[in-house]
Amino acid sequence: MLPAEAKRILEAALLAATEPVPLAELGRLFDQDLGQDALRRLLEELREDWSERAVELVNLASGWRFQTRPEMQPLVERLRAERPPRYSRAVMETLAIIAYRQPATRGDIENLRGVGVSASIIQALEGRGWIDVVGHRDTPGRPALYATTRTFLDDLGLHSLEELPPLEEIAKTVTLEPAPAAEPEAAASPPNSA
Amino acid sequence: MLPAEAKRILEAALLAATEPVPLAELGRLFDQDLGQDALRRLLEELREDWSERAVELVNLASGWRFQTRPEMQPLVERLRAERPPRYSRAVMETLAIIAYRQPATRGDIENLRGVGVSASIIQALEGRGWIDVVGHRDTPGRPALYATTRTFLDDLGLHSLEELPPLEEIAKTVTLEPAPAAEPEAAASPPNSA
Amino acid sequence: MSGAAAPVARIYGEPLIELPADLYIPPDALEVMLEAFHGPLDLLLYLIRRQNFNILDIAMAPLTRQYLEYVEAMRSKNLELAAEYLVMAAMLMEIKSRLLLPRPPLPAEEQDPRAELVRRLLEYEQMKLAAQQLDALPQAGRDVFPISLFIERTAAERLPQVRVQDLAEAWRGLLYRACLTAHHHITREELSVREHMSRVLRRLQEHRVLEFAELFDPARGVAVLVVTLLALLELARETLIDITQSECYAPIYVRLAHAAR
Repeated sequence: MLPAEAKRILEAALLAATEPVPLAELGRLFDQDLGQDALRRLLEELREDWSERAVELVNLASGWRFQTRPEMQPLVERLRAERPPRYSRAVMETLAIIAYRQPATRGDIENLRGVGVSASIIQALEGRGWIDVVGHRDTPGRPALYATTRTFLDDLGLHSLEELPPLEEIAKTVTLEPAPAAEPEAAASPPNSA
Repeated sequence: MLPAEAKRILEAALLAATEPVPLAELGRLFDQDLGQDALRRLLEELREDWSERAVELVNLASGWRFQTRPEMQPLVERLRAERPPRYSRAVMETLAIIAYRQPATRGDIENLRGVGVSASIIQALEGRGWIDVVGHRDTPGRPALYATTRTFLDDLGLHSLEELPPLEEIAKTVTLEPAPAAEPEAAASPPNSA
Repeated sequence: MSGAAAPVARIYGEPLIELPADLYIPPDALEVMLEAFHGPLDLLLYLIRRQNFNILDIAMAPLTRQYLEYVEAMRSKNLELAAEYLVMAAMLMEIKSRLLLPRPPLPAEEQDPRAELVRRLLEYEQMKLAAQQLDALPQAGRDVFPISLFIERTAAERLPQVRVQDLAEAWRGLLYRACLTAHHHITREELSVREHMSRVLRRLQEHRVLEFAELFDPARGVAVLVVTLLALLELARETLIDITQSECYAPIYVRLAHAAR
């Protein structure tokens, strides 16, 4: 098969797919085995072919998919009656804690945020398919341990957790200044800000 | 706007659309009025651009859409085989409204969704045996009143409607803030521009 | 990155610029404040970042009074939240008192009493910023749209599966779009009424006319009787059924409103 014909098939299949398609599955489109390297090369070429378009081919955690470029968002929205929900800060903070501290229990999240985490927040994230239970901690009550899913990575355009935005190093911006009325040793013993 | 740029926008919008898009709606993509003839000419050009691909742009009764060519069907089905189909957001919202607000007329649903409810959505849910007509409201037009059925409860593994997630819990996870890009302090916090 | 520039609370969509210097918040604004701040850590962080408070400089008396006002206002609404604020107030007072009391020289390894609070504040701030960054990533369905073209199908159609969470998700989308929060407080009780409304309508479709009592099933308990009555009243209010009685003590008949004509 000519590369052009293979790309033609890959393009149609990926445009029609409902979810990101793993490389191995794309291989099943062809009767003869093209090999992973050849397939990957074709996909890179296809991505290049689309580089000037308003739609792009991206390689996500669970595979390849076509999606509109972010700058097209306002235009695409004009044709869509449906608008997806924006999640509240409570939901996003819970998601961030699970993403960066996973696996995490509800108790871990509550400790960190200093407030209770309602069941509906967990449900919102589970319902979206962004988190799931990966086990239970061996402590009283055996609380569920939550972790982020592949869908979470896919939906945020990430290939792996390593691509999450790096955590800000903010330890330096709050310092323990000596209290005005404090005893001399408060200044003398440097505070251990963990 | 250059024709190439207009085609780029039309292409992305049509690829991203979930249903055929009428000509008039496509016109809404552009801030200045292109006129029906110019729009139709651009679409014909776009169709020509795609003529060698395994995906085609077609003009149906209800509007324009991209679809895979018939001969591609067995191939793309290979990728879709194990993937469960999903109802569109429009269908799911209609179902949610009937479940929570029953008995409800199509007008009730349209009021809540803020957009029209096509007959095909109602048919999909009726065909599935999940909703049926339980009466007619005594108002002009005598609209049908829809309610969920026992099959709906069975298929969702529920004993009664009371087991549906309470709406006040759902409401807590939604934020009604404007999009971050529109906020004045977005400039002050650099990492916010997506 | 300067922490002071980080987005803070928002009231009715407007960024909250500053609190009055004495920390006093009018009682009618308390609810708004509670929605703006996500708990005591968030509020403390705000105070420190925005007002340049050193934790140690906070005058304990007004802060405590403020916290207690919160608790009082919240008592009817959300006890859990009130408890969290109260715990934080107690913690602040404990820290302050420990700093003021004369102490014997500390063993080297003993921590500054403020260290644990600061550690928690920093960890929380880090996650708060991380949440903002996650929210800023292009999100599928919100900022970028996956392409999934139509395929002409010849094979037998496979039916989509729907889970309860999908319904909740659908409603969430509706809420966001239509700002319906204020209008639709549907409780479990109301939902059971709605379920019985459908049930009554369905029975009246089969039988056209039923005697009032026939619509009740005493075997299912008092709760169901009450809900059925509420359903009948609601149906009558929405003029979906007609309830008629020819004279006093005569049987009461119920029929679909349109069948009556």
